[in-house]
Amino acid sequence: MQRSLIRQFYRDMLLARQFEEAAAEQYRQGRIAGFLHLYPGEEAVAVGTLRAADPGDYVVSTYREHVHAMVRGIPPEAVMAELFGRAGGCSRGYGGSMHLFSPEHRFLGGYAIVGETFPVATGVGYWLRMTDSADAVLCYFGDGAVNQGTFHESLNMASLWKLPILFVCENNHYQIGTEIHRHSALAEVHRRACAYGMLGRRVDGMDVLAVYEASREALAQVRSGAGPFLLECETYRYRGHSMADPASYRSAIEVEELRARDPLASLWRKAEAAGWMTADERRAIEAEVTAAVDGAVAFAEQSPPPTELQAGVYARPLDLYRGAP
Amino acid sequence: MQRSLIRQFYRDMLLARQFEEAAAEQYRQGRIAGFLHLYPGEEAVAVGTLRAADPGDYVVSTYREHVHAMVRGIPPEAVMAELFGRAGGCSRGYGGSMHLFSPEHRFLGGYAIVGETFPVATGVGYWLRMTDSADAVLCYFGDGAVNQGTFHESLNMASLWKLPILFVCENNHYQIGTEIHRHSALAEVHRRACAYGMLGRRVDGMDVLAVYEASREALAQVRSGAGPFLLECETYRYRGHSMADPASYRSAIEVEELRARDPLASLWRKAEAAGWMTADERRAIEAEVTAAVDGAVAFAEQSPPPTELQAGVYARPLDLYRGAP
Amino acid sequence: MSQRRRRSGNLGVIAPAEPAPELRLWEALNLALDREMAQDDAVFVLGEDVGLYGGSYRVTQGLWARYGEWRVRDTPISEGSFTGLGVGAALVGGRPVVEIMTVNFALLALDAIINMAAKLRYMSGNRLAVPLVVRMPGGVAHQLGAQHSQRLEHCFVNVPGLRVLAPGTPQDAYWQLRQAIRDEDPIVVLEHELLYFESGPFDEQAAPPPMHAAVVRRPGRDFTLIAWHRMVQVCLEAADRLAADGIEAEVVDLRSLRPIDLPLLRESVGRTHRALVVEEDCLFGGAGAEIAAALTEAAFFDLEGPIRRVAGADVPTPYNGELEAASIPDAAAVVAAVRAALEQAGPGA
Amino acid sequence: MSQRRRRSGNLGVIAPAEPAPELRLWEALNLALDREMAQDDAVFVLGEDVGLYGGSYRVTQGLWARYGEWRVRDTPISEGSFTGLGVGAALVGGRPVVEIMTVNFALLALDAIINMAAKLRYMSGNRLAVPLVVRMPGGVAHQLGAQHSQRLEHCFVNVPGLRVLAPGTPQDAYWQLRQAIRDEDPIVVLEHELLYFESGPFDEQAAPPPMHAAVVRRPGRDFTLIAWHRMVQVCLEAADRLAADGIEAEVVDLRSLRPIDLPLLRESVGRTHRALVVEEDCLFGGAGAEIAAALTEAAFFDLEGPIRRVAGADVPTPYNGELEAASIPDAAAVVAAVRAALEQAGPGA
Ligand SMILES: Cc1ncc(C[n+]2csc(CCOP(=O)(O)OP(=O)(O)O)c2C)c(N)n1
Ligand SMILES: Cc1ncc(C[n+]2csc(CCOP(=O)(O)OP(=O)(O)O)c2C)c(N)n1
Ligand SMILES: [Mg+2]
Ligand SMILES: [Mg+2]
Repeated sequence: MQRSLIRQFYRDMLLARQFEEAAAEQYRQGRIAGFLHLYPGEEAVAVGTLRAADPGDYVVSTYREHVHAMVRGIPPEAVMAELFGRAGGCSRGYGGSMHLFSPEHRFLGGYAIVGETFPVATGVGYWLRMTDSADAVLCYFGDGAVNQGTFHESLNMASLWKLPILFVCENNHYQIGTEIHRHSALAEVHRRACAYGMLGRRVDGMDVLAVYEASREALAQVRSGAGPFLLECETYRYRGHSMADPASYRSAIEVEELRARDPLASLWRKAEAAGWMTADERRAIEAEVTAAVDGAVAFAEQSPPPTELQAGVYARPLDLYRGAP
Repeated sequence: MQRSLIRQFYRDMLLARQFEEAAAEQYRQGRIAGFLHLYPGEEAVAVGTLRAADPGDYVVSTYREHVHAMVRGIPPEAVMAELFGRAGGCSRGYGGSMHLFSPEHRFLGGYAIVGETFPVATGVGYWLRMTDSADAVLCYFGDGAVNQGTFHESLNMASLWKLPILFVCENNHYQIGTEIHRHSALAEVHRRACAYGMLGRRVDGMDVLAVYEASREALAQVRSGAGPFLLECETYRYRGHSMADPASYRSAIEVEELRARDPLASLWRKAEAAGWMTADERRAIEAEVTAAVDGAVAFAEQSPPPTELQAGVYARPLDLYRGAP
Repeated sequence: MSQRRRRSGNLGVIAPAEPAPELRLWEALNLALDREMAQDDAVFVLGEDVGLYGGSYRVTQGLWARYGEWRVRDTPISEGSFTGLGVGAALVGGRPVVEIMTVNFALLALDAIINMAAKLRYMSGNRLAVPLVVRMPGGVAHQLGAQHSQRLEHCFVNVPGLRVLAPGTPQDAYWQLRQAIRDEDPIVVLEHELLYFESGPFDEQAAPPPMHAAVVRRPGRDFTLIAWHRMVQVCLEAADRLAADGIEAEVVDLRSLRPIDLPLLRESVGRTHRALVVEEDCLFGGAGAEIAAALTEAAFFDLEGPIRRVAGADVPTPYNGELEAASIPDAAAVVAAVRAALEQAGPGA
Repeated sequence: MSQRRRRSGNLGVIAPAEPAPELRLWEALNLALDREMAQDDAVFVLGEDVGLYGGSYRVTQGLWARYGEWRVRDTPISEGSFTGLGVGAALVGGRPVVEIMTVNFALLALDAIINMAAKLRYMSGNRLAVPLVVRMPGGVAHQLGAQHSQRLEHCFVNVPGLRVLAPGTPQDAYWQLRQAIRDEDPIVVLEHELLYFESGPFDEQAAPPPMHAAVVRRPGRDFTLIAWHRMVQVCLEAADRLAADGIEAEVVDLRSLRPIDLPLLRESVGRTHRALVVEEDCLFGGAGAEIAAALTEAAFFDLEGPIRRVAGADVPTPYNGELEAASIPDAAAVVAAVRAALEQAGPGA
């Protein structure tokens, strides 16, 4: 493992953590509204998978997607401004926290209806294969989403047509307040691949190095034409489902145990022990990240609101339209 | 195996075959309209499974359900009259071929949207378990239906809550004109049970004895509280998907090969060889069945049409309604 | 009595013996469920996080502890199938109350509601009954974004076989839900996310109006304002402002969208000669179109001008707060529309 | 050029170099698809049995042989996801044409159409485009039963972000489908099952009307009849009968249901002073309600009576043939409604 990559992981995950905590703070101050779903605890998943991807790969994510967007290269400013609902946001203030988009980063959302990421990714994968592209798609979803019919329908099609899709399950064991054993007959998500003649695997989603390695292997397979892959990352969310959820359905002990496996802390322990990163380097990253997050908030505050209610409903006005031919 | 049961199977299957051929003839004569999906070739599935069921069990079937209805005890007259759209039909002429119902036979339909049988059966199973009933549900569907999201959603819930449901796949290898290898990544339907921690098994659906035995075992398990069971019956339809389909997408050789395994002919061969049924007995059954089918057509012809357009949309008129409490 | 169909004990944790004179709307729904569940073992509730969690808008709070997991069932995220599960259970004796967490997810359950629940009685020649209630919160709340801010009245009101309720007060929510649960037909209960935490007078002894009856919330002689859910409050506010100018607007709370109480509307317009439909949903093809069209047909020669509609902008709901507010009607828009209508004279004028 | 994106060769099996002067509607759609696929490699078709089988109503016949399985894709029975697949592919350069075998199954695909396709451009701040066409046959055909006889106009017309077309002739079907495929917005094309095998004049050289424009199929001075799909024929038949009595009805074929061509309707009613909307779907909350309401608002002071509607009965479609026929409007019902309206005088009369 390259030292630069380790530092990249650490920086990505620290930015993720601090950005989300800053967003929570802004939410409490009333500058962000709506539903806000945060990622602390799950950082290794987005970072490990997306750093294993190529720039040409497409990403389709859920409402818990701020971190995916940033790792993919969307500036924190543009993400924070979107949470503020400002014109400087990556969706120009029309989308909000759950609907981040950026075509030039091949970041296709931001879907708030559970299970929508499957067909969207399948469509992108279909197009890639139809056009003999070497690119792939990374499709994110939670453990709760696997019981939506689209999971099943899409995985069947993806496998049937050998589409280049890495399906990444962010298994944080909860569907809001419902623990996985109470929503799924089979709690080992990766084993559902069996129903589609597909490959699947589980990895420790608190360990960014493990996620990265597993993703590289899976993506190599996916790109080889062998068909899609189901990668289950076991992880945990420290906070409630959204800012509205006090998470009183789970025990303090459970949270403590999982926090002990914190992806940032454990990467740092490893990196320090192996000499991949020095304390000075770490402090430098921390300073840089803090500045980036502060900058994102400052940018968002100053970004003007969007003003056009009607803009962008259609490509052209809803008039009678004399067609193209 | 009891001799009386063998004769019952033979009679059921012969009635099924002749009834369906008579329906085809009536369709050609213009007395039946709409979509008509016939069962020749698949008789062993409905007969083997339903004869293994108890009278208290509920049945939920598709648009290819005439035979299920009759084996369940709905008189052929009432089924044929329904195909004719007459008031003497089991749905009083309002439902048609695809929508047979008879609550007193615990026959709950007759669903024409592929995949609807799964949630309906799951609901019945839920109620049975909630009320500690000893009854079970038999849920029918084709190989094409397993790619509908409801298959996945419903099987997960059924398994999670250990509902008493026998899921019977009538795998005739075609979703209208699309052969199973072109619609399913995994062509062995019973193996999909793995995704739900459920038991599944494949049986020769052209062999009524095998279907019957497998169904008895599966139903015993289902009733024991062990949860649902996925029984895949491999079978074949001799005709096109519906009367509108010439079935030109498959080869004459394929059809011939499958016809050689005809469930009626092979049961007769076995029964004769084993001395379970004599040629005289067989002729008697044939005569009885022919009379029954003729009688069904005669009844349907004489049955009056329904006359009330508005009857039965609601339990009571769509007025302002002073509620019950 | 099965263990699984647990009956309420004497916990009394939810339902006070003497209900308070004011309740919040969610509390009224909660009490209605509790009353029906205590009275009839066949009533059960299912949906995402309705059990242990208590419901995202608290409507099912406390019921899980009281009635057990079989009668208060947390489901996976499988809207199509758990709504269909309700249909299946209703066919064989159950009286399920399905909660779809928000109306936006109901798009995944329309096959169960429209193709199954609404049609089974008729298709079976009146031999089957589907006593099913499907409750769902909806509407524009606070910056939930386009996918979480919909109003899908138009998907349900056209469907023969369904009844569609839209209670807007705690008193109505309580009684209409109880009436719906006891009804033999499938009923969609539309609730509005912003109304759950509003308080209102509550009297469990007062006889409820008929399930589908509209109610005049404010009488007036000059103009009829027709609305439901939160738009009733918008109309009441507008009526206050108009009254300051001597214009007396009558505000009708429809309460039911299928059927609509056309007799009451007809009577009101017979007196006022003018009407405005105020709808939160987008104007084009919304439920308000039917109200305007039907009432125009019934009352044309009493009308001094066309029935106009004030409705949501023809856009998916934007996330930004100001744009979002601009996308739905407010009292100012209602006042302006009433004034414009009153100023408008006939063609020649 | 990828093998998978097979371009048409010179097979010419489908498209005659000189199209015949008459075509059946399915042939017109087939030719439109062929033309667009030949011209643009990004266009591809998917749906159940559209390939090898050639489509249940033949619309895609021959295309599989011509363009290969990647551009003419047979799908599993997974309406929600294969429609969503269309959305995903449209986001990245594809121009998918999804066929939903019949509109009845579209209830399983509404999340993809309404929550995804219609909203993505707006939610992304106008940064994404969804050039998707979703075609679906519907309507009452011949005794297909309640679950296979629906008209779901009301589910689509209310949705901002969608365009909704309803071609009723081969010429319109050809051009409107081509226009739809070239459009940058998601478009729902509603087709009627009973029209596929009807022939009509076809001229590929004639310039098509604007995509959303209505067309006057028969001019008349006394009454405006507004319809689409098969109801246009019903209106033309009624107009013939009325003409025998000296009543000249103007018949407008709407062709598009979102937007509707209000200027044309306004102009027509400005001349005739009376209008009737004829809709196959159930009256309550159908698309006809919007037409009546919007046109009333626009033309109130020109109207000599309310805009009435003749529409389907408020029932799921019965299977029995006579009841089925009684459940949808026919020419006699239109004639009767026109006569009644003409006889009806003002309130005092
Ligand atoms: C179709 C649908 N149903 C319900 C919801 C409400 N909802 C939002 S997130 C969520 C839980 C999702 O759990 P999971 O897939 O595990 O993702 P996580 O939030 O844990 O990352 C639910 C039920 C929704 N958005 N969409
Ligand atoms: C949701 C839905 N999509 C499509 C159809 C049209 N359709 C009717 S039957 C059928 C094929 C079903 O195949 P299978 O499940 O194998 O059953 P079989 O007809 O072979 O018994 C299709 C596509 C439908 N009725 N419902
Ligand atoms: Mg989760
Ligand atoms: Mg089949």
